[in-house]
Amino acid sequence: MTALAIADDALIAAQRLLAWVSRAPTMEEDVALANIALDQLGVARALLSSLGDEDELAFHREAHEFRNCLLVELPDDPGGSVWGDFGVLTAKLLFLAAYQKMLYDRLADSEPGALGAVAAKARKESAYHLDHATQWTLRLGDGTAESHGRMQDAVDALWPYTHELTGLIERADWLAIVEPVLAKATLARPADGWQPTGGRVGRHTEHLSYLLAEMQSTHRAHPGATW
Amino acid sequence: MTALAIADDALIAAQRLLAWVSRAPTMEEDVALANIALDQLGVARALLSSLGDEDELAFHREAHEFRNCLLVELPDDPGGSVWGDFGVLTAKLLFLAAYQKMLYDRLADSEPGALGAVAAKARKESAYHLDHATQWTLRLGDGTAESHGRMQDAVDALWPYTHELTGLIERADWLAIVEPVLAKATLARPADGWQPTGGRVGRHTEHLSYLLAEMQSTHRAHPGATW
Amino acid sequence: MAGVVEYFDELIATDQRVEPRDWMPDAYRATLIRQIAQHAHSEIIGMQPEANWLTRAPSLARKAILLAKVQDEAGHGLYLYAAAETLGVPRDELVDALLLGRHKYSSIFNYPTLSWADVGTIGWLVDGAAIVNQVPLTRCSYGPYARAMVRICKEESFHQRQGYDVLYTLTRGTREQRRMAQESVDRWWYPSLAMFGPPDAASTHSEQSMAWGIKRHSNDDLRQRFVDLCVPQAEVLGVTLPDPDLRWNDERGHYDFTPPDYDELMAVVAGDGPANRDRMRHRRRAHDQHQWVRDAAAAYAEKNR
Amino acid sequence: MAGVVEYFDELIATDQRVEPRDWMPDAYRATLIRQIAQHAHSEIIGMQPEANWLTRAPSLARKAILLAKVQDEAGHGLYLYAAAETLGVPRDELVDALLLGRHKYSSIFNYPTLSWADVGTIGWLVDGAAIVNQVPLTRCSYGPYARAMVRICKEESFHQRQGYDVLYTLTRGTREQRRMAQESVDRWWYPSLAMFGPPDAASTHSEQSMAWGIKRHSNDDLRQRFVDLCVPQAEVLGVTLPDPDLRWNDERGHYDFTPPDYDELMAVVAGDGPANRDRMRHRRRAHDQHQWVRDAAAAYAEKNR
Repeated sequence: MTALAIADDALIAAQRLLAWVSRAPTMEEDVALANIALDQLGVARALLSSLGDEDELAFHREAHEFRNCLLVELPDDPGGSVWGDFGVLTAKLLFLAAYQKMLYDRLADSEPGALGAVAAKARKESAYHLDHATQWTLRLGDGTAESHGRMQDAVDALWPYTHELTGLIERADWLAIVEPVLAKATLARPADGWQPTGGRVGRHTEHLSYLLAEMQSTHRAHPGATW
Repeated sequence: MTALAIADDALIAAQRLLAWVSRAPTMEEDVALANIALDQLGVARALLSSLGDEDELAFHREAHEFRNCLLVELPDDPGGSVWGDFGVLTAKLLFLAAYQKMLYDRLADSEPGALGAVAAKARKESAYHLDHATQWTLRLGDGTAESHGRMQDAVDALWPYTHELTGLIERADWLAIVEPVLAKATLARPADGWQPTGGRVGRHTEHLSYLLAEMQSTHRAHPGATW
Repeated sequence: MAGVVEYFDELIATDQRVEPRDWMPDAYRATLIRQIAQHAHSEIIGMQPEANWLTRAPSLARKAILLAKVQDEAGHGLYLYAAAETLGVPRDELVDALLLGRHKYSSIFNYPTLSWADVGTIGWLVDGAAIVNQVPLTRCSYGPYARAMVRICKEESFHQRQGYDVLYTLTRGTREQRRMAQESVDRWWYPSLAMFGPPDAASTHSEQSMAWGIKRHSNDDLRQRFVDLCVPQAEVLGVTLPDPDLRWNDERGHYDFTPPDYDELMAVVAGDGPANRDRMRHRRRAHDQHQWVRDAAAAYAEKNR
Repeated sequence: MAGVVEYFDELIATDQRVEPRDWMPDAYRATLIRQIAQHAHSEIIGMQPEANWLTRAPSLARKAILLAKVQDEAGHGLYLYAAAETLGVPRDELVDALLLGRHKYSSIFNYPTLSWADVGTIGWLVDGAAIVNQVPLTRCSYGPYARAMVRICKEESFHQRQGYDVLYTLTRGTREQRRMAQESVDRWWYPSLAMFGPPDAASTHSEQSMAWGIKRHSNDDLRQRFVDLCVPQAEVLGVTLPDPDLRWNDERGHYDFTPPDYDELMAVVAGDGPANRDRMRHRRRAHDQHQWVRDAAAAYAEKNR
């Protein structure tokens, strides 16, 4: 688990989250998602800066050079529209925040230097993200029949990708956070089956290069410019 | 009406059309849309090559340097997904092909040099595009209640953008092609109201820069490379 | 009844604040509801043109700043709807009025953002014009609105400086960045001037609003103030304001300038700006496609009361 | 009945073609339907990985070539479904079998295309493997299938050269282009070897298909032929095939090589390749969301008979 992988998780998660701003189900949620995206972006910037020039790293790497887990790069709408599915967003955030919270807890306690300092701040933010995602998981899972179905679909579709959320973290510990939330939300915990990986070695899904093409377009159109 | 504008219409139309390949309503339509996209791409390449380096012009201009009409850059799905609405696709193609057919007819008869030669070939292709779009307009307009409603919505939404399809072409002549098709398809001919323009002077919609970011991404990621 | 009327008149006459518990004339209430709601709608719709560049901001620092700014706009929308609710209209009703097209929002947001420079120009000119319009509202006779405006103006002024800074960096940048900045200012100058509304001669509502202490200055006075502020800033930036007749008038002590095309303004207000349809479709879609989410939240809240 | 059976046996024995009008054993028919349909499905699903780079092709010339290629794949799908229909199963039924997961398609298309170089590698290796598999099918005992394969192989061989040319240009390009080409070949080599199916020892169906003149060579023979073809081509390209044990065996007169991981192949066939879910969702969506279009076409045709 390198600092680069942690930074890329945060950066790509931020990029997906901020696409929701002005599109959320409520105005309060526009504010909350912007907040979470800002937290993720903050972690990404702090870590990338500790590794080099943050913009060079964000805007001049190709997909195969990114080390984020596959979960964060998946579109919130499988059709590739910026108009995502809120159930997918919620499930992704629940799974990611549970992982990041544990990871940052651990790094804050064990790592000296930049990584430890970033983690010490980020653990509090992640706790909020986890709480936020938990609340929505409960509302959607235990809300209406429609929302239950959509949330279950999202959980089922994303579950395979959670197997990649390991490294410094034991899956059993992650499950100990996530499973009770699913249970309380009356959602079935999917069976473990397919376990796609590759993000940590730069072997991504077809989705990442589209995300990067958009994210990097302005920066790359002006070589050598200062912003 | 410059050769650049004609080329850009064809290039951007091709870029929208080819996004349909593997997503069309029937396999025959996958073939047909690829065919139409290839024709458009062929015109774009011939004209851009007559103006300079085709790839330099396609991949190194910014949105404000493109001279295509707004109609061709509009997404086929207003939500920005590559999964477009087939009614929108059909209406765009009908409006564009009617215009291109007349334009190429006129240029083939009047222009010497590259432009005239390109037009002489393209007029036949456009006649096929127009026929194809006409057939689908009839099927959707005079098909089921649902298809009629969707096709009418598409015609209504796109109609304002057809006012920009002038220049060498009189609108009355364009209407003389399109109105009978709409009538035969039992579709209402929308009233003329809002008449957005700007494409011909490089003032586009917000959609074009996204299309270009994706289209240009691979080329721009490798400055100076040969493909 | 006589007592409350006199109390209201006294508050207005002595430039004190009317509070939600106070009696107020129906027309005063209706005027405020319309104005505050329109202002709230503008914040919410106003997220879109800038959010359009969130995924494509050219540096992470600018991305974070822009994200925080768009977030602030959502926050402003929330304060303002809350202020409007103190007048007795629930937010849902106001939002419905927007979605059904019964309420307006600021027409400036019906122009598209076509380059990154537009993020700078919106901050500099659009937020700049908003501040000139809104600073007097911090002394508005209706307390909740006045207090919301204090906070909003503080943040807007921060946004305005950030926008100016984006442009400042561009105008010191590459040839293409400078071109981008100028082209953006060329597009936004007249629409920004139009933000002050029709000329005084054609302005409705103004007189009564002035008398009630809701409006403090005429449209043309505010527009002039804005032009006088912008000209020296444009000089420092090194951009040309696209008005060949813009020049200092020693006699008036103000800059002379070409007024915006009010026919264009009226067309945009009426719905025919370049992006009206996109903005409304976006807002309606955000609302409509998430009905199931709001329904779920309501059902869950009901179960867990 | 005896006559037709003997006629069929005679056709097979003398390596002539069985035609749709001819009697054939049920198992022969079923085997062909399964094989031709799977082949047709593969062409249709196979559009996706390459179409993934249509919007982003790095030159207009390559964009046009790729577009024509993907179009050819749709065309191949159509011929093959038509060939299968001559055996008495309508296309809709075959398509349903694909969409419901009852039929398979070539597992190679369950790998993602992650860079432009993959367009080249798919042409070179995947189409190359397909040709090695398919050239013998031009002599298949079932006439319509054999004739479809003649046309398809001609086009595939054209595609294979185009793919090789994409890679050739990359390997003569910038450092980053060369890296991209090598990385792509590294990813596709073993999946391409797996296209020849399980090793002969584990292959079902093969013996009967051989006897019927549907299959002409064993999986391992074809795989060996493919490896022998690729090694010198890789040398010309200047890419390294990712197999440290790949070397010429003078005794066998063939290259020795590491076989693909058949457990991985079986997992991908069973549905757990990197892109199975995406490919099926894409295909189902293309079909399902256009039901209204097909309904309209049917209704219109009905009205205008």
